[in-house]
Amino acid sequence: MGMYNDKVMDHFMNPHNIGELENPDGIGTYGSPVCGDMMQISIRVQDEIITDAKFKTFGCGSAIASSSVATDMIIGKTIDQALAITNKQIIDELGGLPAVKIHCSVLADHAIKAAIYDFAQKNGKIYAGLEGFDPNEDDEENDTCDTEE
Amino acid sequence: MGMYNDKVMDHFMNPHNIGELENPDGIGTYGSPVCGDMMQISIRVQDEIITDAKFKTFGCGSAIASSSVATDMIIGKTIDQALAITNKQIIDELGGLPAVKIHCSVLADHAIKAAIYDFAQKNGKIYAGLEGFDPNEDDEENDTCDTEE
Amino acid sequence: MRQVYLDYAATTPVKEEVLKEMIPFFSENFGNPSSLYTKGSASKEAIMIARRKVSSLIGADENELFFTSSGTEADDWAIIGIADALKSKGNHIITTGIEHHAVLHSCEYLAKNGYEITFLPVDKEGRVRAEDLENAITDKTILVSIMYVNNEVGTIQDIKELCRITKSKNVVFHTDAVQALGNVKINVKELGVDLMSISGHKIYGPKGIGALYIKRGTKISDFMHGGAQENKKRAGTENLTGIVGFGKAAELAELNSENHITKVTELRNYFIDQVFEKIDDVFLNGSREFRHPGNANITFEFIEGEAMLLYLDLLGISVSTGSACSSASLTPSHVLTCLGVPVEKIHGSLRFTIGDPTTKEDIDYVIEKLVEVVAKLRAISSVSKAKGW
Amino acid sequence: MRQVYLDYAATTPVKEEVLKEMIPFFSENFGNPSSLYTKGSASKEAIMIARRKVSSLIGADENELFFTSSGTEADDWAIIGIADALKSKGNHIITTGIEHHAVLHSCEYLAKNGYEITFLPVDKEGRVRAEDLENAITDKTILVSIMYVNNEVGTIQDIKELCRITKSKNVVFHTDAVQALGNVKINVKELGVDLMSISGHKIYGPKGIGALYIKRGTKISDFMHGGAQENKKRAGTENLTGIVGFGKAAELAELNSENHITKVTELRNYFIDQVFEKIDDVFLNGSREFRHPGNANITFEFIEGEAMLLYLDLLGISVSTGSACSSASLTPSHVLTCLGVPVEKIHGSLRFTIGDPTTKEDIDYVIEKLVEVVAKLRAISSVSKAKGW
Ligand SMILES: Cc1ncc(COP(=O)(O)O)c(C=O)c1O
Ligand SMILES: Cc1ncc(COP(=O)(O)O)c(C=O)c1O
Repeated sequence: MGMYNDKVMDHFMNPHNIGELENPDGIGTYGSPVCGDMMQISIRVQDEIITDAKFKTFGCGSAIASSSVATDMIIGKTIDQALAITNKQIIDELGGLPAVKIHCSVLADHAIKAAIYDFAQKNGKIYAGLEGFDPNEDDEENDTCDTEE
Repeated sequence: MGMYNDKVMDHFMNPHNIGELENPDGIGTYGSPVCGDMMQISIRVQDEIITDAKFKTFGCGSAIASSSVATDMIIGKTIDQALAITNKQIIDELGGLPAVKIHCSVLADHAIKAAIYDFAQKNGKIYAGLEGFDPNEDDEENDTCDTEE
Repeated sequence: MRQVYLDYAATTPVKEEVLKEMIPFFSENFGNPSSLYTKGSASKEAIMIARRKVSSLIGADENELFFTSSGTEADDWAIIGIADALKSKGNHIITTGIEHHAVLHSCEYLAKNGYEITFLPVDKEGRVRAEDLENAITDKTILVSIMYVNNEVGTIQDIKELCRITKSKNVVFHTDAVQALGNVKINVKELGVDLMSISGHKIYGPKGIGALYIKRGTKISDFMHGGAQENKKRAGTENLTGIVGFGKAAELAELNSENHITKVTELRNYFIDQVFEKIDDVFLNGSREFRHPGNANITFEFIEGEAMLLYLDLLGISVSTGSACSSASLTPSHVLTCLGVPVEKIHGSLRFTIGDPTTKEDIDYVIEKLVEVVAKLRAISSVSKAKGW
Repeated sequence: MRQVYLDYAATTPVKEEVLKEMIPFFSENFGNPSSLYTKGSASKEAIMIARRKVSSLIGADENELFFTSSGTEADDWAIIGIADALKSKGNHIITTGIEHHAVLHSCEYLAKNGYEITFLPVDKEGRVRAEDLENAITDKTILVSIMYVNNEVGTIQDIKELCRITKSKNVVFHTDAVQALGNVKINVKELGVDLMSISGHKIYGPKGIGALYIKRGTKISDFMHGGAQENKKRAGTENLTGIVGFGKAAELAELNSENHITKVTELRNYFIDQVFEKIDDVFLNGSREFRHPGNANITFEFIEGEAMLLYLDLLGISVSTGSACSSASLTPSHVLTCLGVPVEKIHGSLRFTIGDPTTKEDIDYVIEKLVEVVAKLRAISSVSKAKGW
């Protein structure tokens, strides 16, 4: 395809963890259709461990691939481990993204946080990794459709 | 060749009346090497009729072809007939010249006049067709290398 | 796997007859057309013949047609050349918001250099309203540039009527006819335009060759400075094979014109009908009536264009999209934006353009695959009819 | 009849291997390089490979090379683009009187728009004197443009030394290396130039493709406005086959470089020696030492160039001349004028340029015919050694 490497294409063609968990412990959305990318991640949490995750994404190839790999990455991890995941790690896991597509990985990293944020809110928990993260505030930022980070 | 028609090319490849008459009755030169074209015509005159003419020309293809056809045209003509020849007629006889080469035909027409002028000077004759023609004055004009007429 | 190219508005393959016509001019008759010897005149003659063919396709006189390196260069030259030539007369230029970037960015360049640019709006089908143009013209207006056929949505403008307005006000009219060429019958004299841009690679000719029609008597500055080529108006050693190829392509386009338009229109209509029949939540962008015969620009709601494009590509199908994701600047199609399509729906637009080689089987294959791809992506999507945007 | 083309400086035939490399990109792999699907990426990749090859030939980094439609466009872009980008810094440009018209006319265009142009003189071999350049630079100087190898007399400049001067004064240096490419070993880094123009059709590539080297970090305005091609610096759908052909031609030129230079130099020297031995009243224009390997520019006294050219053409031989008669503007060669050749002798100059396909037999044939033609025309001429000019 040229633009994307094989790993990205593989995740794009056969994305893992598609869908929405029934009665999820946390669910979060990040991005906006106006910007061309909106990602929803739902998680199941048991004893601080993310036992399952699913995604639904409106977006381009790299957004779908990022969602797929990001959900793969958090399953089996503790909340704190999941919160520590950076967009850089998502890119690495994908074997790289074209420069103009970096924002898709940021989207995935933020969608994870949004889902955990929801879980934390519902359960009255506080995580260091969520400090400074406010999905609503970010929503506003989204309106400018940041494409670089 | 493209630029010149067959008639021009024929006169250029096999020019008629090359050379310089010995003891000509009139000889004239027109043009200048600086401008890229200089034509010399010598004529033999008997009873007001041009019985022979030869040319020597430094110049481009159309200058040589014009010289060839111009000498052809004056042989057998009276002085007055020869003086009446216009550059337009030379062009017609050649079947046309490219626009940028029109000045070559003017050169030939002037070279004829210069040769007749010489004949007139030597023989104390006056021709209506030479009125206003002064090879020296024209020499000066030549320095500007007029390319269009 | 079947390969179905449906992006003929982006570029076309060079036709076999066109390439055949070009071949001798690479290594045998390769003389520089400016040269005086036979090898040069042969090239000059080949260019003359090509110029005649291209001129004929648009109803121009041969000496009103100047070859350029692309439609882009023709647009740049027209706009910057007129702006420069008429700067003592005024500094106001009128164009539209749906022009090709070649026109838009040339105008933006001029805007940085003291010119005033008015970008006319279009209606939701993409058509310029005559009264908008009329109202925009001031006594400082020196140029109006309105494209004949839009490259994304295929909307055809009423150039003749628009020209009538500028003519009555003595304003120069340029039209970018790159997409119109071969797809609409063009006669510059009937239209009344002063300048028209065209390009070879949209009509099964080679890439890297275009032309600008300049009506006799039009004052325009040179754009490419150098040698005396193109009647001293456009410098640079001629793209000999490109010109020869453009000439042949134009000849074929003229011969084939009616057939081409009829056939392509039929297939395109069949395609649109099938999409509407088989897929929900889709709409056509642009005009149904005033439309490039091969163009179908369709929005598929709730999914994004690049993702569709990639899936289709994996199935051997080539199309393009107005999605921001696909553009170098990451902004959604300025054309669809001007037509008033909501941004989230622009991301879901695909442009299918049908060409001479397209068959009904190709279309059927595309429909089949499109149904699958749209279903798959809608299943993944975080937005849907039920959830809303 | 034998055909001997000796005008390789005007243009070259496309080499068989070059055309072979181009062919698949006309009708099969014809995708628009800007497209996202596979057909587009294949084209993009082909361009990348070509860019690497052309860059390698001049020692540039790939991302410093921008394809244009010709050497002319590269020159225009360099000069007008730098003038525009640096206009706040100054308005003075230095060039020479012997530049190609692409440079001269771009400078003249700028002169009409408020820029000051200094045309440096050259010595009688056609070389720029370093001190002339040094003295001409003022605090308003923004650009120096000096050609690497002259197209008429083949004189090679000491670009490295001239660059050293501009660098010490912080002035941008452009060189037109269209004639140098393939004929002189070029390394932009060693030379120190900021910009360099090159063209495909002078190295057995196709016509209609050139490139501009722009050193990383050089501030330059766009010349062609439109799409995002060429890293957003030069708009227009890429001339895909032209670029692929230029790439292959560059690759061959690099592989063949030493052979080519040695062979062509030998033949050229043999030719000059023969002319001097067999024809009286001739002289060589330009430099013997600093000379394009294939170039022989010779004045034949007392006769005119166009006439010689036509006779030679009838004998199957293609050459060019500096005579006014042959130029579109009817002015004698500005290059020979700058070198101080008297005008009447400029008219009698012929340029022979030898290329890869030239053989010793070709040269012998040309010498034989040249002797005849010169004799014939001298017999016709109204000037001669005896008579004087
Ligand atoms: C409407 C329109 N104008 C201009 C152009 C530019 O032409 P080219 O691709 O020859 O640069 C195109 C195509 O790219 C086009 O569709
Ligand atoms: C020195 C020089 N510069 C520039 C050019 C122009 O290049 P092109 O023929 O590609 O326009 C040429 C050749 O024509 C040339 O010899």
